[in-house]
Order: sequence, then C-alpha cells, then structure tokens
Amino acid sequence: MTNSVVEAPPAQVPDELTPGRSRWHGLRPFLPLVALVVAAIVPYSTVNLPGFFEGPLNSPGTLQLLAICLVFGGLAAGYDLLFGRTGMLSFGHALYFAAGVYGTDVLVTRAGLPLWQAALLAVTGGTILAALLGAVALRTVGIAFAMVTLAFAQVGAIVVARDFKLGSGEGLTGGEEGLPLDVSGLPAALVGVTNTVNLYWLALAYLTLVVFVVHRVSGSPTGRVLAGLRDDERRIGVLGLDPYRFKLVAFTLAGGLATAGGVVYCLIVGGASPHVTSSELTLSLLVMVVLGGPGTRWGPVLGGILYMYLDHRLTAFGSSDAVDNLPAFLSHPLSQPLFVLGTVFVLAVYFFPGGLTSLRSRLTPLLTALRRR
Amino acid sequence: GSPQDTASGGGDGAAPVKVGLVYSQSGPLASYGKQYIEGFKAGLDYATKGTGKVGDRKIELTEADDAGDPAKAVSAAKDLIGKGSKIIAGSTASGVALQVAPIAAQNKVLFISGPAATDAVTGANKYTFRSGRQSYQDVVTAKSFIGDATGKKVVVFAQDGAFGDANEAAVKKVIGGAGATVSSVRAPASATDFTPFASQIKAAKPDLLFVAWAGTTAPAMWQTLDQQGVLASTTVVTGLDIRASWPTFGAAGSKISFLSHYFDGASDTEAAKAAKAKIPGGTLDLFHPDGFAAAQMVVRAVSEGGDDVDKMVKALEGWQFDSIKGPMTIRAEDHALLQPMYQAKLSGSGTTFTAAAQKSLTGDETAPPVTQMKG
Amino acid sequence: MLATRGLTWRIGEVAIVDSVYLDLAPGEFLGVIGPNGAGKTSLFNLITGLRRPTEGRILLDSEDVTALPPHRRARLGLGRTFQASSVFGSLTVRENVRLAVQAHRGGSMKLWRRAAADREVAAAADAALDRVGLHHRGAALAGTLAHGEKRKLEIALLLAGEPRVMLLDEPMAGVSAEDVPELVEVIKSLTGDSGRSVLMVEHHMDVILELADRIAVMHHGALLACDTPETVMANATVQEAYLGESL
Amino acid sequence: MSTLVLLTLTGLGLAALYFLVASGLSLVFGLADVLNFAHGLFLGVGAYATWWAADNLPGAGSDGFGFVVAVAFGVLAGTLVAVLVELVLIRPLYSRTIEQVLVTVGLSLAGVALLQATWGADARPFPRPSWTREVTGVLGANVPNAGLLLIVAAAVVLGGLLAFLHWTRYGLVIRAGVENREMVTALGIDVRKAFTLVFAIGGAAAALAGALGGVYFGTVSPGQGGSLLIFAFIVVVIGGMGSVVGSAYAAVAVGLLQQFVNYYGTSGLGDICVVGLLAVVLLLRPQGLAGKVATA
Amino acid sequence: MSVEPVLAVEDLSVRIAGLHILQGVSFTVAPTGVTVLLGRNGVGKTTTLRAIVGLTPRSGEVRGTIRMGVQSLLARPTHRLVRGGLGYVPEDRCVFAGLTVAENLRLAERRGSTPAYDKVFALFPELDRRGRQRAGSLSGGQQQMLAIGRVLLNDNRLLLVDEPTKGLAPKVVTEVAEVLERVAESVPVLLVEQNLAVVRRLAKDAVVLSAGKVAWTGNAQELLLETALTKSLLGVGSGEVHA
Ligand SMILES: Nc1ncnc2c1ncn2[C@@H]1O[C@H](COP(=O)(O)OP(=O)(O)OP(=O)(O)O)[C@@H](O)[C@H]1O
Ligand SMILES: Nc1ncnc2c1ncn2[C@@H]1O[C@H](COP(=O)(O)OP(=O)(O)OP(=O)(O)O)[C@@H](O)[C@H]1O
Ligand SMILES: [Mg+2]
Ligand SMILES: [Mg+2]
Repeated sequence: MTNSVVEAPPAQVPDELTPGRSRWHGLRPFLPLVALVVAAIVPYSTVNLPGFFEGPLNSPGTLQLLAICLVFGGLAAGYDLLFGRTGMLSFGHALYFAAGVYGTDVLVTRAGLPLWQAALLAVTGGTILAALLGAVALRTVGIAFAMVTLAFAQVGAIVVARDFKLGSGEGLTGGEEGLPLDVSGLPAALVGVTNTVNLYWLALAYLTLVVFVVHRVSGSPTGRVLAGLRDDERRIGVLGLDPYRFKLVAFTLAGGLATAGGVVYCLIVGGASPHVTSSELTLSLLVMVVLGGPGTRWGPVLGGILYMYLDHRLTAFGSSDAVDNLPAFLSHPLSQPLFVLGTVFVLAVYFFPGGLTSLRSRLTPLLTALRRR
Repeated sequence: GSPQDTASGGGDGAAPVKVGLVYSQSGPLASYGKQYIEGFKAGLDYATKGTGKVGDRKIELTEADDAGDPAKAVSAAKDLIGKGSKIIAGSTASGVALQVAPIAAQNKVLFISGPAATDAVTGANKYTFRSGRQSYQDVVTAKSFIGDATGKKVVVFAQDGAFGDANEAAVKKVIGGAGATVSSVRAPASATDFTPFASQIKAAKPDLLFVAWAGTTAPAMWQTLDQQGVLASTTVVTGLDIRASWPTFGAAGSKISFLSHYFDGASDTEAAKAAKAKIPGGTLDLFHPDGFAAAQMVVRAVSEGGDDVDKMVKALEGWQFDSIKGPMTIRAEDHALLQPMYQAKLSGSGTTFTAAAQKSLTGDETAPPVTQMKG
Repeated sequence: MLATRGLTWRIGEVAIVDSVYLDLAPGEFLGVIGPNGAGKTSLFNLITGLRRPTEGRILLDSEDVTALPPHRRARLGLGRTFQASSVFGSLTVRENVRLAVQAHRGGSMKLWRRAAADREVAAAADAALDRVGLHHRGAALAGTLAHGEKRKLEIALLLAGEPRVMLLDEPMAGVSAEDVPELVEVIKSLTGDSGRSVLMVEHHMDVILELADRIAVMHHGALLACDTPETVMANATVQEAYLGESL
Repeated sequence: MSTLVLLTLTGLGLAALYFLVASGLSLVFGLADVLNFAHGLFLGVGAYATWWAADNLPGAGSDGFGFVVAVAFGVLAGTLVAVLVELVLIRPLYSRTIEQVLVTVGLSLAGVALLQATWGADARPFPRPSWTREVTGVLGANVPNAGLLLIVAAAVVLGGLLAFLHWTRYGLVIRAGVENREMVTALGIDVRKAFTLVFAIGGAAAALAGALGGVYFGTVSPGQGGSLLIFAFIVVVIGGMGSVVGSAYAAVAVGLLQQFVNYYGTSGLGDICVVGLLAVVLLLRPQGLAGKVATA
Repeated sequence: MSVEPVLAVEDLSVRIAGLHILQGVSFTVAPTGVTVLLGRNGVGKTTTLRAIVGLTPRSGEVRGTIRMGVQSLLARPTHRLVRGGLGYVPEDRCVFAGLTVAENLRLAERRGSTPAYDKVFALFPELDRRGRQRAGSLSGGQQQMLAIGRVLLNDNRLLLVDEPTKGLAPKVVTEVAEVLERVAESVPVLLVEQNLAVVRRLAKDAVVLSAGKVAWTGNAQELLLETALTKSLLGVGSGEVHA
C-alpha cells in the first residue's frame, strides 16, 4: 500500500529500447537535429507572432521568455530521468536546482569568483550534495522517499530564507528578497538587454546537453536497468544488480543536471530568489513531466516549455483587454494566471492521460482512417 | 534581422514616451499593486494637468504583471526595455525591486521602484530611484514614540529573513544608538502559533516593543500578543497596513501605537485632494502615494531629460516636490526619498475602523543615513 | 555447493523456517515438497537474501553469505524464479531477458554505451527465449503475457543469468499440460551438463520424480526428511501429510 | 510552571489544528490512496463558506447557535465540493494514482486562485463568538479559548472517524479497493460509492478544520489552507499512511515539539526540528509511526 | 443437452489493445455439474471468464452475447452480476494482501444472505486458524484456499473458477477437487484447469479452446478416453493423464 502512490508512471516503453517502425524511420534520427538548427536560428528572425509573443521573435523580451522555457524544458527532462524512467518520485528536486542558482549567485556576488569558477564549483557542489542526500534518502522507498527528499529540500528552503550572516553583517542569500547577481565580473556578452540572445543560446545549449545525456543514458545498459527498477526492484536485486547503486547514480545524475540548469537560470534571470527553493517548483516539474508524457524523449521537454510559457504568458493574458471586457464572473478568475494554469493542467491530465506525446499515437488511428477514405 | 537588434527609443520630438510599469497585478501583493497603479494614474493626471502629455509628447504606459516573482519581473523589464522604454517603474515586492534595479543599470534606463520597502533599493545604483518609503523611515518614526531613549529597554519582534533583519538592524542603529538596549525576538514567517514568542517578549519586560510583521498571519499574532497581556503591559509600535487589514486587528487595534506611511486623512495637501478626486472609491490608502509620486517623477524626468537617461537622473537628483504626503526630496547622494511619516491611532470596532493622525514627522526628521551609491 | 546450517526464521514466536540443515552437492537436483505453508518459499527467500534469518547460516561454496544482500549472492551464482511471476511488466519480453543477460555479463554500469548495440547480449537473450519457446512473443510487453507465458519468461530470465545454483519455485504451476514435458526438458538440460545444482519446489509429483536426485520434505518449517525419491515416497508421514490419497 | 502549562496547552491546541487538517487528508490518502493536494482548497471552501454564511445566511451569525449554523453550512459546502471533485475528476482516473494526485495539484492551484479572484488576496476578519477571543486561566497560564475549542473538536473528530472505520464496512471496502479495485467489484461490491463517501468525509473534515482554523486565526485568506497543508502532510506521513490514530499521535508530537523548540531554541529551529523528525522517523521506520509493514 | 443451459456464450469476440484475443467463441454451460474449459497457455481461457464477469480491461472491446437464462450479462456492471449470484475465483487469487484473512472473508459477505462460515472453515480449517494473519504473508497455497473460500461463503447460481488447484499440494488438490465436486452438485461450475487428473474426476462437459476459437466441445470423459483426440487437442497422451 505504501508503494502504490509511486507505482511506475503510466507505462511507457523508452523509445530507445523499442525499434522504430514508422515510415519515417530513416529520417527520424535527423529530426532532432533539424529542430536544433531551427531553434538556433530563431534569434535571426523578425517574424511577429501576435498573441503568442509580445514582440518579434528576436526581441529581447521574447528571447528571454524562450530562454526560460528552454531551461525548464531541460530541467523537466532531467527530472524525468528520475520519475519517468526510474520510477522514483522525488519531491525535493528543487533543492539541486536552487543549489545551482544560489551557488553561482553567492560565489559570484559574495565571494567575487569569476563566472566559470563559480559555475564549476556550483555544479560540482550540487552533484555532490545530490549524491550525499540521495545516499541517505534512498534508504527509503515509495512515498517515504518522496517525503524524505521533500524534508531535505525544505531544510534548504529554510536555510535560504534564514539568510545567514557573513562576518560583515551582509546576508548570504538575501532571505525572502533574494540576491541580485553582481554582473560587474561577468563576461560582457552575458550582460544587458541586447545580449539576451546569448542567454538564449546558452539555454538552448543546456537543453541540448540534457536531452542528449538523458537519451544516451536511457539507451545505455544502465538505462535498461533503470527501466527495470521502475517495474520491479526486487527482481533487479535477484538478477545480481544492486538497486541502490543504480538509483543513486540516477539521482546524482539528475541532481547534477538540475544544478547545471540552476547556473544557466541564474544568469538568465540575473539573480536568485527564494522561489526556486520551494516545493512548488518540484511539483511544477512533476506537472511538466506528466503534461508532456513521462518516460518519453520529447514529452518532458515539451511539457516544461509549455508550462513555463503558460506560466509567463498567462499573466499578460489575464490583464489583456479581451479578458477585462468579459463579465465579472469570467474575467475575475481568468485574470488569475494560476487559475488558468491549474485548469489547463487538470484538463490536460484528464484528456491526454499519456501526456502530449501520446497525442501522436492517439491521432494516428484517426489519421490513417482519414487517409483510407 | 540581427539577434542583437533592439527597437530604438525614437528621437523624434513628438513620438510618445514609453513607460513600462512592472508591478503585481496578481499574486499575494495584488492589492498593493492595485493601489500603486491607481495612484500612478492619478499622479500622471495631476502632473500633466489632465493631458497625459509632457510638452507634446504623450506618455504611453505599458503595464506588465510580475505576480510577485522576480523572474517574471526581469523578463517583463527586458521586454519593455527591448521595446524602447527608457523608464521602468513599479516593483511592489522588495525581491522584485532588487532584481530589476541591476537590469536598469546594465541597460542604462531609469528605474523607479514602488512600494518595495527594502532599504537596499536606496543607493542600489545611479539609475535606481524610489517613490515609496523605506524600512529605516518606519523605524525612525517608531522611535518618536518613546521620547528619550536612554536606558530604555526595547524589543524588536520580527519575522525571519531580510525584512526582519533590516528592521532589527535599523532599530539597533536608530533607537539603540540613542541609548536604549535593544534585543530581539524572531519568529519564522510561517509560524502558526505565537504563544512561545509572546511569552519570550513578556519575559523580557520591554519599555517599547517594535513589531515588524507582514503577511496573513499578522492577525493571529496580534491576538496572541493581546491575549498574553503583552499589549497591556508595554508600548507596542508597528506599521499600519492597508485599510482592508484594519478590522483584522480586532480588539488589539486600539492598544497599538501605529507608525504610518500613509492612510486616508493623514495629509490634506493639494495633491491629496486631487488624488482623492481621481481614484476609484475616493479613499486613499497606504500605497496610493507611491504610485502618485512615481508618476510625478516620471513626468519630471521626461520634461527635463527628454530621451536622455543621464539627464533624467540629473533632473531627479535633489529634486523637491509636493506630493500626496507633502513636501518630498530626492536625496542626490543615494536617491533616498525623504518624506513625511505619521504616528496614528486606530479606533472603532467590528468592520469599521478609523485611523487618526497623532503627529507627523517631516522628511528631515525621518531621513535615513546616507548610503554609498553602489553602481 | 550450497548449504544451510540451522537456518531459522521466526515471526514473533512462530518459526516459519525451523532449523534447516540442507546440503546441495554440485550437479545435484534436489526437489523440495511439502504442504502449502510449510515454508518452502520462505526458505528460498532466506537463501537468496530477500529475508534475513533470525538464526543460522547460509554457505555458498563454503563461503558464509548469510549477511550478503541479494545482488551479491546473485553475483556468486545464485539464481531463482518466483512463485508469483515477477517480470518487468513495462518492458518487452526480449528486453526483459536482455536485462538479465546484461546483469550477468557485467557492464551494467555503462552510462554511455548503446545497449542495443551489444550483439552478444542480444544473441544470448534470443537463445534463452528460444529455449523456453517464447521467441515469437519477444516484442510483447511482459505485463500483457498470459499466465503460463509469464512462467516461461521467469525461467528464461533465470537461464540468462547462467547461475550455478538455481532455485525454482513451482515452475510448472499454471503451465499447460502440453508444455510441461517441454519445460521439463529445459530444466533437465540445465543440470545434466555443467555441474549446476538445482533446488526446486514443485507440487507436480510426476515432475519431481522425473527430475530429482533427492527429495527434501518440509513440514511446519522443519525438514522432515531428505532422501532418495523412493524412500521419501514410501514414507508414511509424507503420504499422509502431503500426498493424501491420489486422485 | 505557568509557561510550561501554557506552552503545553497551546501546543496541544496547535496539534489539534494540525490533526483536524490531517485527519481528512490521512483518511483519503490512507484509504483511497490519493495524496490530495486539493485538501487545502476544501479547507478554504469550508472557511469562506462559514464566513459568508455568518453574514448572509438567514439564521446564521457569528455567535451562539447562529455560529453553529454557519459552521454547519461551511462543512456542508466543503463536503459538496469534495464529492463533486471525486465524481467529476478523481473517479474517471481511478487506478491511475499519479494522475489523480496531479489533478489535485492542478485543482489546488486553480481553486485557491478562484478564491482569491472572488474574495481578494487579503485576509478577512472571521466572524466568531466573542468567547473564542478570550482566555481561560489554567494554573496561572492564559490559555486561549480558541485552542481549547480546537482540542475538543479534534477529540470529537478522532472519535467519529474511528467509529466510522470500526463500525462500518467502508474502511475495509476502500482498503481492499485501493489494492485491487477490480477484485472488489468481483466480490459484488460497488466500490465507487465507497470512494465517494471517503472523499465526502475527507472534505467535511477539511471544511471543519477550515472553519475552526478561521476561529483560531481570526481571519480567512485564500492561502491559509495551503500553508497548513505542509504540516498536515508531515503529520500524516509521520503518523503512518492512513492511520488516523497515528496522525493524532504525530500531530501531538509535532505541535509540542514546535512550541517548545520555538520557545527554548532560536527562531526557525522549530520548523527544522519538525522536518528533522520527519526525516528521522522515515529513515528508521519508513512506514511511519503506526503504519503497517509494507508488503514484500 | 435437453435442459436449458445456465449460461450461453455466443460468438464472443474480445479485442484488447489491438489484439484479437477471442474470435467468435460459442459454448454453453449445463445447469448441473462441471463444464471444463481447456487449452494451452495463452489461448484465451482467462479472457473468456473475465469477459463473462465483465472484467475486460478498459482498452478492450467485447462483442457477441453472453446470457444467463434470458438475462444478458454484457453491459451490466460486475458488482451487480456477482450480487446476482455469479461467483468468480480469479487466476491470480487476488486476495487483498494488506487485509487479514478474516477481513478478506468479511469483505466477501454479500448483503441479504447469511455467510456460510462453518462450511468454509470445515473445508479449509487453515483459514480459521489464520484469521488474523495478513493475507499477503500467506503461502501461495493458503492464498488459493482463501480465494476459493471467499466465494463459497455465499450462495451462487454459477461459479467461474480459474485454475483453482494451481500451486496446491497434491493432498489439497484432492481436497479442492472434492469440494468442487460437492459444490457442483448444487451449483453449476465453469472451470479452467490444467491438471487433467482433476478434470477427469470432475468434468462432465468440456470446451477446448485453441488460439481464440473453440476447437472442440462435448463430453469431457469421452475426450479424455480418446487418446488420439486428447493428443491432438491438448497435446498430451493419455498416459500422462493418469499422473
Ligand atoms: N510475514 C508473515 N507473517 C506471518 N506468517 C507468515 C509471514 N510470511 C509467511 N508466513 C507464513 O509462513 C508459512 C510459510 O510460507 P511459505 O510461503 O514459505 O510456504 P510454502 O511452503 O512456499 O507454501 P506453498 O506451497 O503454498 O507456496 C505460511 O504458513 C505463511 O502463512
Ligand atoms: N491486457 C492485455 N493486453 C494485451 N494482451 C493481453 C491482455 N490480456 C491478455 N492478453 C493476451 O491474450 C492472450 C490470452 O490470454 P489469457 O490470459 O486469456 O490466456 P489463458 O488461456 O488464460 O492462458 P494461461 O493458461 O497461461 O492462463 C495472451 O496471448 C495474452 O498475452
Ligand atoms: Mg511457496
Ligand atoms: Mg489463464
């Protein structure tokens, strides 16, 4: 009974482990590459997508939004390594993301390190933190594991909120007000609105890295073991593999990827705020993964991008004239971004149980039926 | 197009001036944000004499919601700057103000922070100004309640975190510096039950208790302080929050000495009358003055500086003007906004409470110490 | 090869497995019978390390493995099947067996190699599937197999690990009458050659009699007898407590 | 001495509040296996409905019998919302636990935003009998009456839930239904009804907690439910999933720990201690204090 | 078969997840005695029984007719069918692991009839003794006893039993066979069974499935007597039948 909450997420056979059989089989390996190239040249386009973005694609506002979306796409893909592919429900993933955000920020702003050193230290530190805490938390399973990771993350949140003092009386983390990033030591290419495009490319690089790593790992022998762990941990043990070790590897790897995401996010937003330590962030990662389709290659990425897009754009939607002109009983709720987001999410879970990526398999019979006519 | 294009501000004499307002339309601080924008519009009307124009250039407002989230605020600010806004104003939450300020400096645009009370905005950088009060000014007002501080025992009761830290530090400096012994009782902002803290305060037997508490748990906190007899045994000072919160003080309300940034009736200036006439409902509240002053500053900046941000900064530094609260001064050294503050008493019961000013302090009396400009 | 010394597992006051001394010689086939609830599966769980004994020791090649976790024992060549089929339901049948092969051959901790590229693993897996006659179901999700097919997959997983000591928990339960002889052949072929030892729980007496060199009888957690099939079958207590009057 | 008494009694009052919130959560989680993030919403509905009824419902008020009517209305509203949520959102997703949990996450986001859209983000004064604002002297300590009220209510709820689980078959049906829903129907039982009932009871308990929480805090605000929920989760998990009695023990442990550490230790330590307690309990006894040993 | 059958299955087709598992299965169950459903692993025996009690997974699609007397069973919810006297012993036992033995039995009580505990405990004294043990910790055979026992607690009009002797000790197999024999005197039974000795002892009629279709129906004893027939249908010689 204890375990059932974390029973393997809606079974998805990892793409990597099943042979492709579509007509596009020959082309498919190149599709991600095409997508990457398209994403990389977006900033050269002045196309205006009214309603979707406030300005042309290459305007700093749009690029900033896209950069945030891409980071969260990567973050969700990393989280899926835990949740969708190994069946571990962690409620504390925000901690490692926050370690990246605050680690970079504190090291740059308070310790005055150059960015590359700060980033390297932060990622190393975050990975080690994940390894240590994972080593402890993985002594439990199921919902207990979820709660222990939540507890660790909560301690992280409390530490950030407490704003421990340095000798000089300056708080380390800035408490609830957060800590703006001191950009004076940063490469000029990462500072200023006109350079938002570089942040965008950075985010794209991060996303590519995560997708590549996750894809590679889940197609590897280790990934096969992780998929087995999702179904039956006891069996893995009897086959002669130590479940604990493999789970720890997945946990550490996911933690490290999240920390790297934190570093990038810190640069994009230009600071850290306690928002990133909250358990809501982990929950929203879960939401992203499920929205997209757990255990699939592109589902979590799409879920993450879509979620963040909605999260940001709905604030504009809520205050738009279209909404304001509605009768009060509609316009009031609709002007609450969280209301719309929550509703969209409920509907998504309800109508696309396998996530966005299941749309394809759901639509295929329909399309073939149409084609036959 | 090139990836590093940004729209230019337009040097054309009659082109509208783009002003971006990034504040909380939703989220926990939505009601503060609402007052701010009402105040801003009234202020703009007042400062442009109803035309909405400076010279023959129209002030074109673009509003964006940050929902209290710095990341959203930064995105919105970048978007606005990218589209040619040379002026960003707003920031309901301190965390937001602190993260938007560097963006302004990096891109050399004017930033006028709103209700965010953190002291750190003052002197943050050359391009950052504030249109509201700061924590330090609250504390100086609190000090005025004990007269001669020498030998007095003062306790600060504040929540954990930067807001509490700032208040505690300010009290130590202001009241402690005047000869009082200051100690503090801190509680997590998420605390549910306040009895342990009330007991600690009571055991300390202070002459003055300064409470710095924000958030929805405040009513429970006051009730506990009242029930445990803290309010009856000492002078308790705290900041007066927005009108809607007054009834939540309940019976405790009349036992507290309030320092106030603003409440309806605290001043009777020209600007206050104009604002009252303009805002929906006709009753001024805590953050209307912040929006109002921000609009006045925007108009000043545009009329003196045109499209040149450095000229705008010059025009604002040292500027004295009359706003809702009375005479205000933008201190040139660190952009602190010197302004009157008030002592107030609350009376009434049920859902109808009224505040009455006991005393008002001038901008000089409540001036924070000058800080070093950081960037 | 495998030996237990006074192996005991108690829950509260009740001894589920009661001071069992068992010796399994290399190449030996030992059948285990006993009434339902006698403690046969529990004995397997103790030997494979899924449960910790309250007393006693387990020796594998005269090495004490009592304190080792399941996976360490498996690496020493201990393999088992489960009474209630336990396969990786969301993986395909083929992938199930490949996982088992890979676990046995090592190299599972390779994060950066393409699993599908390993031809040897694939070939070994297909061989194991062939042997139990599940080749045609290779692409099906293991979770959707019919009951009997899952039993066969269990055995394929075991085969893939090439264990030296095999613990089979009722491999024939639910296998259709037609397929029993086939599976019996498979199991027979496992033991004949390589000096592998087998410990098999089974309620099909004909199967046990055909395969076992010796038969151990469990009753109320204790080992009642451990002898040649003839002697055991002649035992009155066994007749009375386990076999009853035959149909 | 009086400090000790005061801290103990107020700690118990806090524990009672936690238990009231946790009881419904624990019931729904333990029986129906749904980690209900929308529980905070049910709480909010109960609180706002009570608040609304006291001013607008004929016969209801903020004092005496009128207050009882208002609370009853609040509980009814919470129950109705819970039943609706179960029927419309949870039921179609049965046996897809993760998705059920996620639907409740979405619901909690949307629901709280809806409360805020309707009644604003600010806290509103809560109508309550004047005696609940007063204190009772116990051995020299001024114990708030609201805390005492919570303790009594928690005891009543605890008794009621235990009776429900003991004297009716529903507890059994639902526990079995979580394990294998199909098989329960194959025994001739309409398991869907039982699940709806559990949600109804969970919603009622939450709404009651919301209303009494309003009395305790003196205000209602949209986020109130959510902030209590974290501690309720901790209580449920420490207590052992689904064990109502376990939740009661855990609530007392958490309430007293928080209260005493907050007094004797430095600020913030109380929360860290509670989180630490959670981690320690789970690492030593993953099934929680009163939880049953997990099946192998 | 002159008498009206208690259950008539006609042209039953089941598709699950795109697989055509049953392809037009038709047979009847006589109002007395045991009808046995035979066939190799994976031919669809379990699928047939589950379709009758209405437990086909949601992704599945059922066509054809299933009638008990004049009443059509399709499209009626499982719990109604069971309350109406259709007892089902599933293949995987499906005891509730987290509940005690006594709770498992209590759950099976149906409203309106007095549960026959004495009958069940007389058959399986083990269940009485282990009342407070969690069913998940029972041995495999004990779980099987519980699964059978809880159906016998109530009066039934038809019993569907899926491989009841699987995993039982020979002695208990004999006992269960006796139990079913006695039960079948009053209640018709549709039995899936791999143990041909049990089939020989119990079965009156037999239905043999092969790859989702009915390959043979008729008298069970005849089937078992004809070596050639058993060999071709079930793949076993009659020598093994006697095992
Ligand atoms: N956790 C437990 N608590 C109490 N009793 C237990 C527990 N686990 C097992 N048992 C009991 O121990 C006994 C042995 O069970 P085991 O599964 O080993 O039997 P078995 O010999 O494999 O029987 P079968 O042939 O039916 O599979 C059974 O009576 C069972 O009820
Ligand atoms: N949910 C499902 N999804 C996909 N295929 C299924 C599903 N359930 C059953 N099948 C397939 O239907 C076929 C028949 O299964 P069924 O369980 O009815 O066989 P059976 O005759 O009872 O076999 P056994 O003797 O092994 O119990 C099998 O090939 C099985 O793989
Ligand atoms: Mg067994
Ligand atoms: Mg079957």
